[in-house]
Order: sequence, then C-alpha cells, then structure tokens
Amino acid sequence: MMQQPIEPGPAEPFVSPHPYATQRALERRAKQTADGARRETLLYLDGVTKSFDGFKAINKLSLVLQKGEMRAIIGPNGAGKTTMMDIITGKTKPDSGEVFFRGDVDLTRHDEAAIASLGIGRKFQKPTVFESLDVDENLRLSLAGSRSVFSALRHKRTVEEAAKIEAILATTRLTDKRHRLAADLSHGQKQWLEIGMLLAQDPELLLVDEPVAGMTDAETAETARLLREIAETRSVVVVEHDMHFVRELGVKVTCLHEGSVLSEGTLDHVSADPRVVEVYLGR
Amino acid sequence: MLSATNVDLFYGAAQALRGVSIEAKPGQITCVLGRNGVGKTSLMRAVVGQQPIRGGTITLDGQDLKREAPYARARRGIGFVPQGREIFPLLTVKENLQTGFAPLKPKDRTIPPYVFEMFPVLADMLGRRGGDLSGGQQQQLAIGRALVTRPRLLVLDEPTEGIQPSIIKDIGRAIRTLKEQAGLAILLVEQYLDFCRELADQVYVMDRGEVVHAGPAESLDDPAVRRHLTV
Amino acid sequence: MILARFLGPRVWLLVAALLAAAVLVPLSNLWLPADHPLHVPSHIVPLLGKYVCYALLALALDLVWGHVGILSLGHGAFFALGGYAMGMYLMRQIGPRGVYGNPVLPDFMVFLNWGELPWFWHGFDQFWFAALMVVLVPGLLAFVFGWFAFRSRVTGVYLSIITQALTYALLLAFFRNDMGFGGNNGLTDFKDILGFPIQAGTTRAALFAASCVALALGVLLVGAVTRSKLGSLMTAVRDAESRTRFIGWRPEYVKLFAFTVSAVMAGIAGALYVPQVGIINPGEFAPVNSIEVVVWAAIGGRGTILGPVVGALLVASSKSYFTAVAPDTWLFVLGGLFVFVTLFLPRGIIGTIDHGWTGWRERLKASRAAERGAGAPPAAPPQSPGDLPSPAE
Amino acid sequence: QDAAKPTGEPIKVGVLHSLSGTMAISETTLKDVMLMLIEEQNAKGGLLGRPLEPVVVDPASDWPLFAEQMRTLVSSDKVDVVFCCWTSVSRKSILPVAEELNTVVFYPVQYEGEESSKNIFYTGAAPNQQAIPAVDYLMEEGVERWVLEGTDYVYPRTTNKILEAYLQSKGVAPEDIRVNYTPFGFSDWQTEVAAIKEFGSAGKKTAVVSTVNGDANVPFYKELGNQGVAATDIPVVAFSVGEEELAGIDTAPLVGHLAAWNYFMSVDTPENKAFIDKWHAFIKNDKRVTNDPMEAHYIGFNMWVKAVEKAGTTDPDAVIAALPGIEVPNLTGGISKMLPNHHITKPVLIGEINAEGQFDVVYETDGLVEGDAWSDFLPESKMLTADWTDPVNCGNYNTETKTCGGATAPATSN
Amino acid sequence: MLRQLRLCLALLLAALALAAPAHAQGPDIAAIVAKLGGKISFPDTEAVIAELAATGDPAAERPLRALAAGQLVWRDGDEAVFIATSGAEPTPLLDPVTGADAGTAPKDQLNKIRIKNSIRTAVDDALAGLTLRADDPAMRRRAAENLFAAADPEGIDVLDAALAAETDANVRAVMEQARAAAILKSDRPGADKEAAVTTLTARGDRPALNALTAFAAAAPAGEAQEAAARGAAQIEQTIALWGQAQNIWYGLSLGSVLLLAAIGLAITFGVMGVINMAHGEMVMLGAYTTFVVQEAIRTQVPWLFEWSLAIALPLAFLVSGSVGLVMERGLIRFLYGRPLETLLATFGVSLILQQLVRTIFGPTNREVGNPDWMSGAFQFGQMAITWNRLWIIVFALTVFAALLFALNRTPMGLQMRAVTQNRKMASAMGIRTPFVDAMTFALGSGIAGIAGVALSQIDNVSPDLGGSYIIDSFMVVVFGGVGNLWGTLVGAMTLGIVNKFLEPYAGAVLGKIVVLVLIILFIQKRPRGLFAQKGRFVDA
Ligand SMILES: Nc1ncnc2c1ncn2[C@@H]1O[C@H](COP(=O)(O)OP(=O)(O)OP(=O)(O)O)[C@@H](O)[C@H]1O
Ligand SMILES: Nc1ncnc2c1ncn2[C@@H]1O[C@H](COP(=O)(O)OP(=O)(O)OP(=O)(O)O)[C@@H](O)[C@H]1O
Ligand SMILES: NC(N)=O
Ligand SMILES: [Mg+2]
Ligand SMILES: [Mg+2]
Repeated sequence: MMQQPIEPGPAEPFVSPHPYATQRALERRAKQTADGARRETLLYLDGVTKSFDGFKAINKLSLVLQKGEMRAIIGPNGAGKTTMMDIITGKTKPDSGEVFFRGDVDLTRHDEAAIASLGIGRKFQKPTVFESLDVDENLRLSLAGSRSVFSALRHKRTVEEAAKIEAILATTRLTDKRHRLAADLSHGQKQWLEIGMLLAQDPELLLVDEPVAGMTDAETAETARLLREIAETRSVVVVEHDMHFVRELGVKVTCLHEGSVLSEGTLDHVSADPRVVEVYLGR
Repeated sequence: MLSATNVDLFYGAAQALRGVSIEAKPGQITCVLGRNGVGKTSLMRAVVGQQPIRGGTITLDGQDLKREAPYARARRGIGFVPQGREIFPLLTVKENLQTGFAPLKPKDRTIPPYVFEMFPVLADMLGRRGGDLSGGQQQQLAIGRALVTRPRLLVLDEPTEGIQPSIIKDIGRAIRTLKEQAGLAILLVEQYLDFCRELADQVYVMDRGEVVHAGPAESLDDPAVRRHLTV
Repeated sequence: MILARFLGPRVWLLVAALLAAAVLVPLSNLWLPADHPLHVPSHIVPLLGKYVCYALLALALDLVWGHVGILSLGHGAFFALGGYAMGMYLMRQIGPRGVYGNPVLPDFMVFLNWGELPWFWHGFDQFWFAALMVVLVPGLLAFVFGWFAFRSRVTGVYLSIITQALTYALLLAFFRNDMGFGGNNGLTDFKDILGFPIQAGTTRAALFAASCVALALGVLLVGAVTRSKLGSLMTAVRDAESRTRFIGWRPEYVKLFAFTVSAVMAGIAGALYVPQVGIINPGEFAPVNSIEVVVWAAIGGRGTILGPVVGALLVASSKSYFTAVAPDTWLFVLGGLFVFVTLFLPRGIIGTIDHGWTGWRERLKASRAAERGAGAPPAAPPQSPGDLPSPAE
Repeated sequence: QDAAKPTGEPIKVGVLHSLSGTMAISETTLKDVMLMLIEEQNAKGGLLGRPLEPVVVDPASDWPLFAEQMRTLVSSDKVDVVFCCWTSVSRKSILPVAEELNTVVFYPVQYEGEESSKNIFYTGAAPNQQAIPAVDYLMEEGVERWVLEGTDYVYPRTTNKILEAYLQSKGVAPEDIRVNYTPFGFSDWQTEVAAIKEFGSAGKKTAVVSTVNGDANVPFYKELGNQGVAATDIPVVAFSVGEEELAGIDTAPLVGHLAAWNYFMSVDTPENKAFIDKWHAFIKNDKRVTNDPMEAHYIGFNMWVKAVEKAGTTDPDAVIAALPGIEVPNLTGGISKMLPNHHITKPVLIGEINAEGQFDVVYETDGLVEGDAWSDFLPESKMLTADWTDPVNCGNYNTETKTCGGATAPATSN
Repeated sequence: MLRQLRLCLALLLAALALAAPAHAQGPDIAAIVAKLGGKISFPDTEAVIAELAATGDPAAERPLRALAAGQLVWRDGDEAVFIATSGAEPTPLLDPVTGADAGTAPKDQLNKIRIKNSIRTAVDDALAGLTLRADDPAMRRRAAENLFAAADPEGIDVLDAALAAETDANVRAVMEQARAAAILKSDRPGADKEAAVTTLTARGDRPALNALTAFAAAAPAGEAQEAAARGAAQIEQTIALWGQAQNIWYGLSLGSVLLLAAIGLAITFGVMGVINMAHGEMVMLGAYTTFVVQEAIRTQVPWLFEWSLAIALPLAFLVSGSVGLVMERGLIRFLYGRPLETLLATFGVSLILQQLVRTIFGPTNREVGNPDWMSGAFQFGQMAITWNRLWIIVFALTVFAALLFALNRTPMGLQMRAVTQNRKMASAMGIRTPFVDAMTFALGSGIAGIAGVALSQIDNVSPDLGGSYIIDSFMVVVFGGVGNLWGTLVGAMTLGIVNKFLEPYAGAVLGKIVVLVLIILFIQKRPRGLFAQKGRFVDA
C-alpha cells in the first residue's frame, strides 16, 4: 500500500505511473554516467568514509587514478594515507563509499588475497617481510604465478624464475644477502627487500607507503628513478613525506588532510596552497 | 659525557661494529650518518644496552656501562627513541608517556608541557591506544616518551622517519632548544642530510661497521665524506 | 637421484632406519631363539609398535605446528577417531564370539539394551570400509573444522583453545554410553584382524612393520611438502600470515591443507595403535594426551622432521621405563626432563644439535675472521620461529 | 610364630595400581595394602618356603598403559600373580593380556558384573552383593521414590539398569524413578542437588542411590550438606563412597546418609581390629582409614596364598584350578569362599555416616551373599552363568541352550 | 507410610497431653528410658520412643534429643542408660532425664545405643508433638513445619490448641499453614477448605503447591477445588519465575568459581603470554595451604577455626606467589619471546608439583572444613542461597576489582603492562623489567593461590585439584578475550550462566558438550574472544 504521498518528481523521464519508477530510472541514469567515467579509471574512490570508534580517519574521500598514472600522496601525520591503502588492499572495510579497480571491480567485495591477485601490490609503511625465510625465498614467494596450494606443492624452479630473482636482487642491492634470513637485515635493507617483493609480484597497481624512510639521499634518488621506470608500464601510488623525493618523481600530487583531499595538482601548486603550508609543510 | 671506544658488536657470527669510537658531549648534538646496514642502529643499541658488546668500552660520565642493564642506563639519564618507534601498542598515548615515569622520583612524575607544545596531536589523542596511531604520530609519541624521562643524554635513531615536514622543523627547533637550554647531550642517527647539517655540532660517518669520518657538521660537504653516503 | 638431494640425507637415513626396523625387528622376534642376544622379546614388539604410532602422531602434529605454526591442542582427537574406526572394525570381527553370543551387536550394546546396530556401525565389518573411515573421519572433521576456523581467521591461542575444546567435547561425548561407542570402557577384547588372530606373534610383527612403513611414508610426505615451495609458503604463513595475503596467497588454504593432511596422518597412527595396544577408549581424547603430543614434538625439536619422531620415541619409552622402575618418582623425572630440555636445549634435541652444528661452523668462520673478540657475550636465544605472538604484541 | 626365613627364588607378585593421575587417590592405598600383606607373609615364612617379592609399577590412570604394564610384568618381570586395577576400564584393558599370557589376576573393587574370565578373580562386590540389598533395605525403610544418580560410565549405567528393572519388578512406577548422569570429576552440583530436592518434595519418601564416582563425591556431599538435604528427608545411599572418600569431608552435615559395602572399618571384630592395627603400623599413621577394596585385597591375597599352597606351585593353571572352593576368613567375622564363577561370597553391610567420618552399620544380611557374575535382572544375561570348574568350565554358560558362549571358551594354550 | 502412622500416633497422644496440661503426671520417664539399656533392636527402640512421646511430658525431650544425636549409651553390667557427650576416657556421664552429673565410666564399658535414620525421624516426630509447646519459637516452628509435611487431619485439633496459645506471628503463620494443609485432607466443609486454599496459595512454595495439586486432583469439583487449581497454577508460575532466578544464581556462582580459577591465569597467560600449564597447581597449593592452616588451627588454637580462611588467604597468596616467583626467576625468564616453550616447561613443573604434593600430603583427599559462616543456606523468596556460594561470589568479585585496580590504576600495573607488551623498550624506559616480570608472575600465581582457598570450600583438596580447573580456566580467558580482565569476568559469568541454563534440559554431560561447541562456534564469529583486542596493531 502507498504510505507516502507521491512527490511531484521531475516530469521528464516519466517511466511508469508507479511512484518509484521515475526515481529508479533517474538513479540508474546517474549511476551510468558515473560508471562511464569510472570505467576508464584504474582506481576509483568515491565518498569513502571510515571511522574508528567515532573518529573519522577517512572522510568522504574521493580519488581517481588513471591507468598508467603515478600519483604522489602527501599529507600530515594521521591524515589517513595508510588507512586509504588499507581500504584499497582490503585490509580495512570502509563504512561507506565506493572503491573500484579497473572501472568495475568493486574492491570492497574482495578480500586481501583476491585483491592482490587482481594485481594490486603493496609495500607497507613499517617494513614487513617473512623473517624466518631468507631473502631469496621472500622474493620467490612473491613472484607472480599461480597461487593455489597444490601448484605450490608441485612447483619446480625454472631458469626464468632464477633470472628474474637475480635481477631483482641486483636492483635492490641485496645480492650478497641472498641467503640471509630476512630477520637479520637492517631496517633499510628490509625496506629494499619489500620493494623487491613488490617488483617480483609485478602488479598492475603499486601502492608504496613511505618507500624512502630511512634511506640515504642517494638511495632516495635511486628509488625515485626506479619508481619512474616502473610507472612507465604500471600505475603507482606513492605516499611520502620527503619533498625532495616527491619533486624528483615529478607527478601529480594529492594532499590529504583529516581523511579527505585538501589539495591536488602539481607539487608547486600544492605546496603553494596556504592550507597545505599551514597543516603540513610548515613555515 | 658519553664515550664509546673501540666497540665491537656481533650478531651471532656476523660482526656489525668494528672498533667504533664516538663521543657525545653535553650541550652538543652528535650526528651519526651512513648508508643502510652500516651499523648505526647497532651502535645505538650498544649505547642503551640492548645489545651486548664483545669488545671495547662504553662509558657515561666516565663510568663503565658494561654491566649495566638497559633500565639502569635509563635511570642514569639515557633516553632512547628507537628506530621503528616501539610504541606500547595496547597502552593509551597517556600511558605510553607515563612509562617514562619509571626512573623519576614520585614528585617529578609529570609530563613536561613542552612535549605537548611540540606534538599537539598527542594532547588530542591522550586516550587512544598507541598502536592505533599513524606511523608519524607514533614517532612523535616515541620522542615525547623519551623526553618524559628527563634524560641527560638523548639517543635518537632516525627520529624524523615518517614525520611530516612541519613537525620535522619543530623537532629540529626542539632539539636545539633542549641542547641549548637544558644542556642535553644528543646522539642522533639521521639519514636526512639537511636536517643533520643544520643541527649537528659533530658528525660521524660510518661504513661497514666502522667510523670512517669524524668531524664538524661542515665537513659533510667534503666529497670524500660524501662518497660514503652514496650508493 | 633428484628426490634424494631434494629431501636431504637425513630424511633418507630416517626412512632407511625405519624400513630396516620393519624388517629386522620381526625377523629377530620370530626367528632368533629367545636366548639370542639380538632376540627382540615378544612383549617388546607391540610396545615398539606403539611408540612408532606415537611418532607418526607427533610428526603429524609437527606438520601443522612446526611448519605452519598452528598449535593444535586437539590432535589426540584425530588419533582417537582413527583408532575408533579401527576399533569398530575389530569389534565387528568378534562376531558371535562375544560373551552374549550376539552375531551382530557388540557385547556392550547387548547389555545396555541396544535393539539393533546403530546406523554408524554399519559397514565396519568390512576392512576396506573401516580403512576408508580411518582416513575419512579425521580428515573430514579436520577439513570442516579448519574450513570454518581458518576462514574466520581464528589464529594463535584462540585456535589452540578451540582445538582443545573440540577434543574435550569429543571426550565427553564418547564417554556417554548413549553415543554407542562403549562409553568409558571403550572398545576392547579384540579377536582378530583380517582373519589373523590379533595376539599371534606374526600378526604383531606385521602390525609393527606396517607402523614403521606408515611412519616412513609420513616422513617422506612431510619431507616432500616442507621442501617444496609450499614449505616456504608454510613458513611464511607461520611468520606473518596476513602478509602472505597481500601477495595473493590464501593462508587459510595452506593451513587447511596441512591441517587435513596432518589429521589423516594422525588417524592412521591411531588405527595402527589400537590393534597393538588392544583397547581404544575415550581417554585418548583427553586434552592432556594432546598436550603430551605437543610436548613430544617440542622435546625433539619443532619443524625438524626427525625431532618429533625422536621426541615421541624418547618420551614415550621413558614413560614406559620410569613408570615401571620408579613408580613413585617418575613424574619428577619426566617433569624434570621437560624443564631441562626447555632450559638447556631450547630448540629441542634435534633442533639444538642442528643449530649447534651450523652455529659452530659460523662461529669458527667468524673467529678466524676476527681475532679481536674477547669473551663471548651471553647471546640471547633469538626468537624462535612460529611462536605465538604473545597477546601483547 | 617364628617361621623359617624363606629362601630360594622369590615368587613375584605384580602390583598394578595407579600411583599418579586421577585414580591415584583411590589406588595408592591398595598398593600399600599389598605391600603390607606381602611383608607379613614373608614374615610368616613366605610361600612354599620361598620369599614373596612385590613388583610395583605405576600405570598412571592411563588405560592402555595398564595393558602394556600387565604385559611387561608377566613377560619380562615374570610375576606369578597380579593384583590389579580399580576402574572397570582398566580391568577391561588388561583382560585380553591376562588371558593371552594366562595370568592370575585379582580385582578388588565393586563392579557392574556381566563378565567372567578364567584368569580374573573378582573379590569386590557384584551388583547383587551391593546394589540390590541396599535398595531392599531402603524399601524396608519406606522409600517409594528413587533418584539414581551416577557418573556417566559403565558401572553406574549397568547398576542403574539393573536397579531400574529390579525396582519396577517391585512395583515402583517409572515416574517415581529419576535417572541422572554427570561427567567424571563433576564439581558443580547446585542444579542437580536442587533437582533432587524438588524430586523429593512430591510427598513420597525419596532416596538417592548414588553411583557417583571418586572425585565428584566430595563436592556432591558438600553441596548436599549446604543445601540442607538431611538424611532423614532424602537419604543418599552410595556404592562408591567409603571411609577413604569421607576422609576429605566434614561429615557432620552428612550424618545418616548411607553406603552399602561388604566391609566397614567400624565393624567390631578381632580380625578387623588386628588388620587396622597392622595397617596403622605399616603406614605409620594411625589416622589412616581402611576400606572395602582393601579388605577385598586382603581376602584375595589370602585366597591366592592358600591356593598356591594347595597346588604346591605357582603355575597359573594349577592355581586357577585350586582357587574355587578356597575359603578364608574375611574381616567382618565370616568366611568368604571363592566360587566357581570366580566371584566370592560376602556379607552385605549397610552403614550410616556418622560424625567421625565412619559408618555405623544399620543392616547386615543374614548370611554371606554369593557374587553373581551375570545379573538375573537383565533379560540378556539371566540365562547365563559362569562356572570355571569341570565339566562346564565356561565364563558365560547359557543354561537354556546349554552351550558356552563365544569368547571365553576354554583357552587353547599355545 | 510407616512414618505417617507413627506420626499419627504421636499426634494423638500429644493431643491428649495438650488437653490435659502439665501437672497430670504420666508414666515415669526414667523408667521408659531405662528400657533402652542392653542390646535392643531398632523396632524396640522405636517403641520406646513412641512410649516417651505418649507421655506428653516435656521431660522426655532430653533423652529423645540425646538419642537422636547418638549420645545415649548404656553401661555394661547394670545396663543403665546415660548421656555421654564426649568420648573422653573416662567418659563423663549425665542422667538422661534430669541432665544431672552421673559420674564417669571407662569408655569400653559404654555401649552406644544404635540409631538410624528412621529412629531420628521417629524422634523428630515425637518431638514435634512435644515441642509444639516448647519455649523456643524456632523449635515450635520446626514442629509446625513437621506437621505441615504430615498434613494429617488428626492433627487439626492439636494445631488449634497450639494456635490458641501461640504468640509468635511467624510460628502462627506456619501453624495455620499446617492446619490448612490438614484441612484439605479432612472432610471439613467447603468454606473451611476455601480458606485453607487461600492460606496455602499465600504460602506459595512447592510443598504448598503439592498440597494444592493433590487436593485439586482428588476433590470433587466445587469452589474450593477450583480455587485450589487456580492457586496451584499461580504458585507454579511464581515457582517457575523463581526457578529462572535460581538458575541465574547458580550460573553466577558457577561463573564466580570459573572466574576465580581463571583470574590468575588472566595475568600469567592473558597479560604475560606465558602458557602456564602449572596454573592449576598454583590453585592447588592455595587449597593445601588452607588445609595446613586448618590442621594447625585444629591442633593448636581450635577457637580460631572460624578465622581459618582469613588466615589462609594471605598465606596462600604468599605460598603460591613464592612458588611463582621461583618459577619465574628459575625458568620462565629464560623463555620470554618464546611463549610456546613455556608450555613445555610449565607442563613439566606441573607434573613435578603434583607429584611433590602427592609425596608430601599423600594421594588422598584432605579435609578442609567450612567455617560456620560458609555453611548452610538461607531462603530468599523461593530461592535457596547457600552461604558458601554467596561468599565465593563476593570474594571473586572483590579479587577481580582489586586486580583491576592494581593493573589499571597503579604505576606498578602500568609497568607490568608495558613490560609484557615490549620488554626491551620498557627496559629502555628505565623500568626494572626483571623485577616487574617476577612480580607480575608472582601476582598471577598468588591470585591463583587465593582462588585455591575458596575452591577448597567446595571441591576436593587433592593433588589433582589443579588439573580439573586448568582447561576451564584457559577456556574462560580465551573466550573472554586474551589480555582483557573484563573479558575474563564476563566470559566466566557467561559460561557459568549458559551452562546452568542448559543443564536442566540437556543434563550435565550434554550441557557441557553444548557449551564447548558453542565456544567453538562463538570463536568463529569473534576470532579474538568476547572482548577482542581491536585495532590496527592486532595483525599488523
Ligand atoms: N584502528 C584504529 N583505531 C583508532 N584510530 C585509528 C585506527 N587506525 C587509524 N586510526 C587513526 O586514523 C588516522 C589516520 O591514520 P593513518 O595511519 O591512515 O595516517 P597516515 O596518513 O598514514 O599518517 P602517517 O603519515 O603518520 O603515516 C590517525 O589519526 C590514526 O590515529
Ligand atoms: N638482529 C640482527 N641479527 C643479525 N644481523 C643483524 C641484526 N640486526 C642487524 N643486523 C645486521 O647488522 C648490520 C648493521 O645493521 P644496523 O641495523 O645497525 O644498520 P643501520 O646502519 O642502522 O641501517 P639502516 O639505515 O638500514 O637502519 C646489517 O648488515 C644487518 O644485516
Ligand atoms: N568398577 C568400578 N567401580 O569402576
Ligand atoms: Mg601512514
Ligand atoms: Mg638503523
């Protein structure tokens, strides 16, 4: 039975006399337009909100990443950068909002492993590696390939695999630590190992959380070069507080604050934004 | 104040420090630099007592620290901000700060106000569990916590890691203030060269477990020194 | 042989020793005269067989604990279920030779007024069916239990305690006479197996040999699994389960695989155990029995394949020995052994030997490299892998 | 008298009782009493002029371990007799071993019956020597409503089944019988005791027949006491609570509750006094109590001694053949006899708990009651009898078909 | 049946006695009592009791009470009957009728007059008639209760007479209820019965319900019968309601036992992460400490017995705490960072402690007595509340509150938590970690010890005591959520209550199985327990 009087809705897309039909049609149309734009994107966040015990760590965050784009994310401590990555990788479920990958894959419906298999790789802010495996095995486990238990059981080492690992070890300068347990690496070496694991995984989208923390200036430059190279074939989201590094990346910058976008644009544009200076860069 | 001479340190069979000697004086900032894995953290662990040394001596005010447990060293006035933050995850921010009361006399058991001036976010989040903080917030908490113990020697292992630029500037200012007004000795490991150059009175550069250069901050511009910091 | 290199010499040595035992012990028992110095007396054969079954159980537990970091405090349940499946077969073999002469119903059913055989007892008169159940029942239980628990991401002590709750609930259930498994008395007084009298020396010898072969196969299986890429994956899951998800693995399946395989191994161990000890009763479900299995693995050395086997053999035979020669003090001896091992052999017997060996080699290298070192520091034992994260971490 | 010192090869006596684990609480005493009896026998000149040597092991309340140690005792230690067990499951566990190795075993505890083995001699009570007389007594006392409260295992289950059949045959309505089982070691009796009180408040005189085992009894009685279930309102008659169990409880609130046994420490006979004195001297503690299973071992040991003397050898077949018909004095003033069914004759005593933690005997059967291996109150066993003497020589002889049932047909020695 | 007859007789005679007040001198009490001398059979004893009751003489009370208490003896030779209140050698004797001193006799010349339950009952019944006029209101009340239970129409007159003289309101009420119960069984007119139904409905307990139901079933249809049926239904409802309350109470009390057993573990395991298999043995040591304290008190200072638990508490804390301290210093401290090894080591310790106690105290149960304030029960509405359970609940909650305060509100508590979360960093903050570790473990063990004091009041004190609680304790801590004291509290209470609600329906065994299965299922829903540690650090 009817409970509410029919609102005189917009007459134009009149579909049927049913009171909700028009409303539905409008909604569908609106969604289609949004979807249309979304379909071109690699990563699409819209209106994402996440609160912890009432504290809004992410607040109606919207962010779009095109295929093949590299984006730098900056923002004050606690702005929600890591939480955003947690949401993308399925570690945290958002309270509301849309998170789409490759246009139509709803990431909120997938768990971490599925998301990783879709082609999203991540480096954590605090380096996390498999401590009682050696460097070589850490990389080997990360290598792209089947993720089924039985294929792991039957797996045989191949020459290509070895070559790939060799290359990654060289890139991360861990060749001589190859058979060291990851537990015995220094902080910075673990950072590199994690980057190596990300390379081995060869994902379509890389999320890198503070990759150069604890690296020397020279290593920082090296990392920037590496990321630029990757970004030629992949999409990358980098979170960093090191402005030199961000500058060297030379990409569009998004500044988050209190869970939403504060400013977006080139680094110069963003760092000129007085609000960014106020909350982030300082005087 | 603090002096380490000829320190050797091993992890199992692997040697991480070879005959390292450094010195930190009150009212001075001593900065240790070096690439990843050269032994900076190991040296700090040796100073605070987390890792036993196999050779050499470490003295504080001329007294050998060899037999002192880490807590005894803390009670002698060494404050430590470790690499990796090491927050007590289940304690609230306030409780994390209060752990610094341990070496203090009951009447001194207050949190110095400048901690909150330097890191206002901590004041906002006193009731939140330390483990829930963001990386940078944890780093701020770690520094604040060390200051609660009213140290005479402050050991900072990459304290700016993960901290936003404006606060790094604040930390720089604060460290300088501590050095100048309270006369603290500050031992600082830093990768962030500018930060170091700006603050340091004395720098040590390490490579492969050894000190390869010691000198004033300006000496960092020397290409020969720089060589140890490049890839 | 590639496989030989793949599994490592120690696994092969162990397998060879087991196969040799499978042949030599029965031979010596049956062919050598009783006064021959190498004669294995008849009462020792089932005893050895029992230890071998225990070793297989310990190995099974170690597959999940040592390699995947799942501390199961309920592995006795799978062992007991395998045992019950075998026991039911053996009961049905008694046929009309029971005290009441009922051709179908076991005695305990007759005198507790069961009108007919309960449905779940059907089929157990066939060995193939019983053998299938030995594998299927523990395997299925582990699979279902694991499916829910691992997918719900129950980990650490929470998992340990619910495995304990599982075995405890089964203990209480099997105690109930209404369950139809003979209550507290369990199943006993078996007559024969596959038509051979169960008390005959040759049957005993055959059962012993079968146990050795089963253990050897178990060792090969665990060896192969742990040396494969799955092995590294297991270690990764043990260390940082959630991290594996972010590179696309599904730790729940890794765990489920290991848990199910392990339960099946435990079930087989239980099935071989029952005809050799002659009784299966709910006591096998007792939580403390499962804890003992954990203790065997820990004593021998977790995650070392050889360790759990050695641990089970050592502890079980010490228990046999000391309860007989020192009935009043054996608990001191055994308790003391546990304390001693934790303090002085922190990685278990085999683990310490291994570690001592590699450590010694490294130290040798290092001391040659650096002559300056004076006075070895009391190196704190590094965090051993697979430990439960203490709740505070 | 001053007997000659025994010489020669010792005769070994296996003592297989749990000294650790849950059953240690009951069984350790039995081990001690065996050591005492053996010591005494040696002082009397041993047996056949040879000394007796106890071989004590600890099966640790672990049932498979019972079987294992049984085997070791016989095969390796070469014992000639084994005094064993408390729980039925441990007896069931050693039974095949005893039969395989043809060992003489004495079992001293009341049990559920429905068993007779050529090798086992049951010196404890069968249900007809404990449960039935106890119920008879209570019926005499006017009880019309019954709670059968037991631990969930075979002994209580069987006993209760027999009692249910028996009570109904005496005209008790099924709704006047409540049966309830609790787990081993059950300790929270609040609900159960309240339920008993409620069941007993229906206006008919109610009694509880308790086959609650071991550990669970102390909290049970404590709760009875606290909830004020007085013996004059709802008496509890127990079959597993003896002096040893009461030693752990303040019995003041429990005065008047009952137990049925074949022996009480309080029985005033010279034999018993001597036994108690010897026990106190041996254990060096005059507070220690004696109980029914101890008496059963006393009887069993003396029967074995007599049988060996009669046979002139410890050879199992000879001893087994010699045992039926052997008579020895029990501690309550009668002479117990080993029957052909390997059970013995015993008096049945009913005692009320007194404030000293002892039992005052309030009823005693006129003569000794013969232990019945196969209950006459169960349809499937009433036609079975056990008779290990010729010509029947069978543990489960069917008097209707005149055949010997399956398993326990005379063992063919190999 | 028998009892009914006996009671009838007693009442009849008592009625006579009441009618003819005290001065009428009946047969000689002393002469009747003397018949008890010599070996006499139980039926003869009962006859003597009936005879004594028939005298209606209050002087019969003393010998009757002595008989029921088992204090009546006769002397060899002259077979004279005395009261002997002690078993001293020689035994002091009292005259059974007057209570006057009657010299002494050697113990072995005295024979106790045998009694049994039916004798006690007979004495009770006899006294019921006699004591309806006793001076002590409590006694009169008990007598009235006895008559209520008998509900014999013959007793109505007796009750009427007694009511006429009764002054105490409480006793009057019971007498009226007894009278009402009797009336329902009599052939009095309907109006009387209606009034009786009202009285009984007001009483509202199970015996009243039984009386009403019996009447409603048997009586011909009519006002009174309907009222009885209504009354019965009403009482049934209240009883059902109280039954739920009673269940909750049982649940809380089981919960408090679980809480006590688990709370020490909540520290050693929950806070410190030590899988402490020897926890149960710490509880056991506490229970044995209580035993030793009580033994010492019994032999040295018996008048202190009522205080024995209060004395045992601190001692148990010290004993278990010290053992914990030794364990921590000698063993556990080498195992930090290797929590699984603690399982192995503490399992070893638990075996050793068990056997040690078995060696020292023997394998059998030791008797720990309940002080008077821990014994018995009181009625709260239709609920029976036993004192020991009440005190245990109070005690458990007190311990909980104290611990909560210690951990969360004191500097030491903060240090304990800091140390267990990150030992290395805590040390770097200047916290004396070895001291704090030792204290934390000792505290957990000490708390387990005082739990043992409480548990000694309701359970076996045997070497296995600990083993029976260890699994439940782990279950509670884990179910509640490791590391959260509130979780332990709520977990224990939840498990207790669920258990007690299941028990009446499923039975104790199945109930327990169901609880275990529920725990397993619950953990699927909440993989980190009831009060889960949430937050990003949990599986970071
Ligand atoms: N589980 C949680 N419970 C409570 N608060 C949380 C939780 N997770 C994150 N927060 C809060 O949410 C905010 C965002 O944290 P996040 O780690 O995303 O910041 P960030 O931008 O990565 O900061 P940083 O630059 O310091 O790494 C912080 O204030 C943090 O304290
Ligand atoms: N716990 C450990 N066990 C074994 N080796 C270790 C351990 N910690 C560090 N190492 C090794 O010791 C060397 C020095 O490590 P250290 O952490 O002191 O370096 P660092 O200079 O602090 O590097 P970073 O800049 O990356 O923090 C490294 O080669 C590392 O691999
Ligand atoms: N036989 C008994 N009581 O278990
Ligand atoms: Mg972050
Ligand atoms: Mg470092």
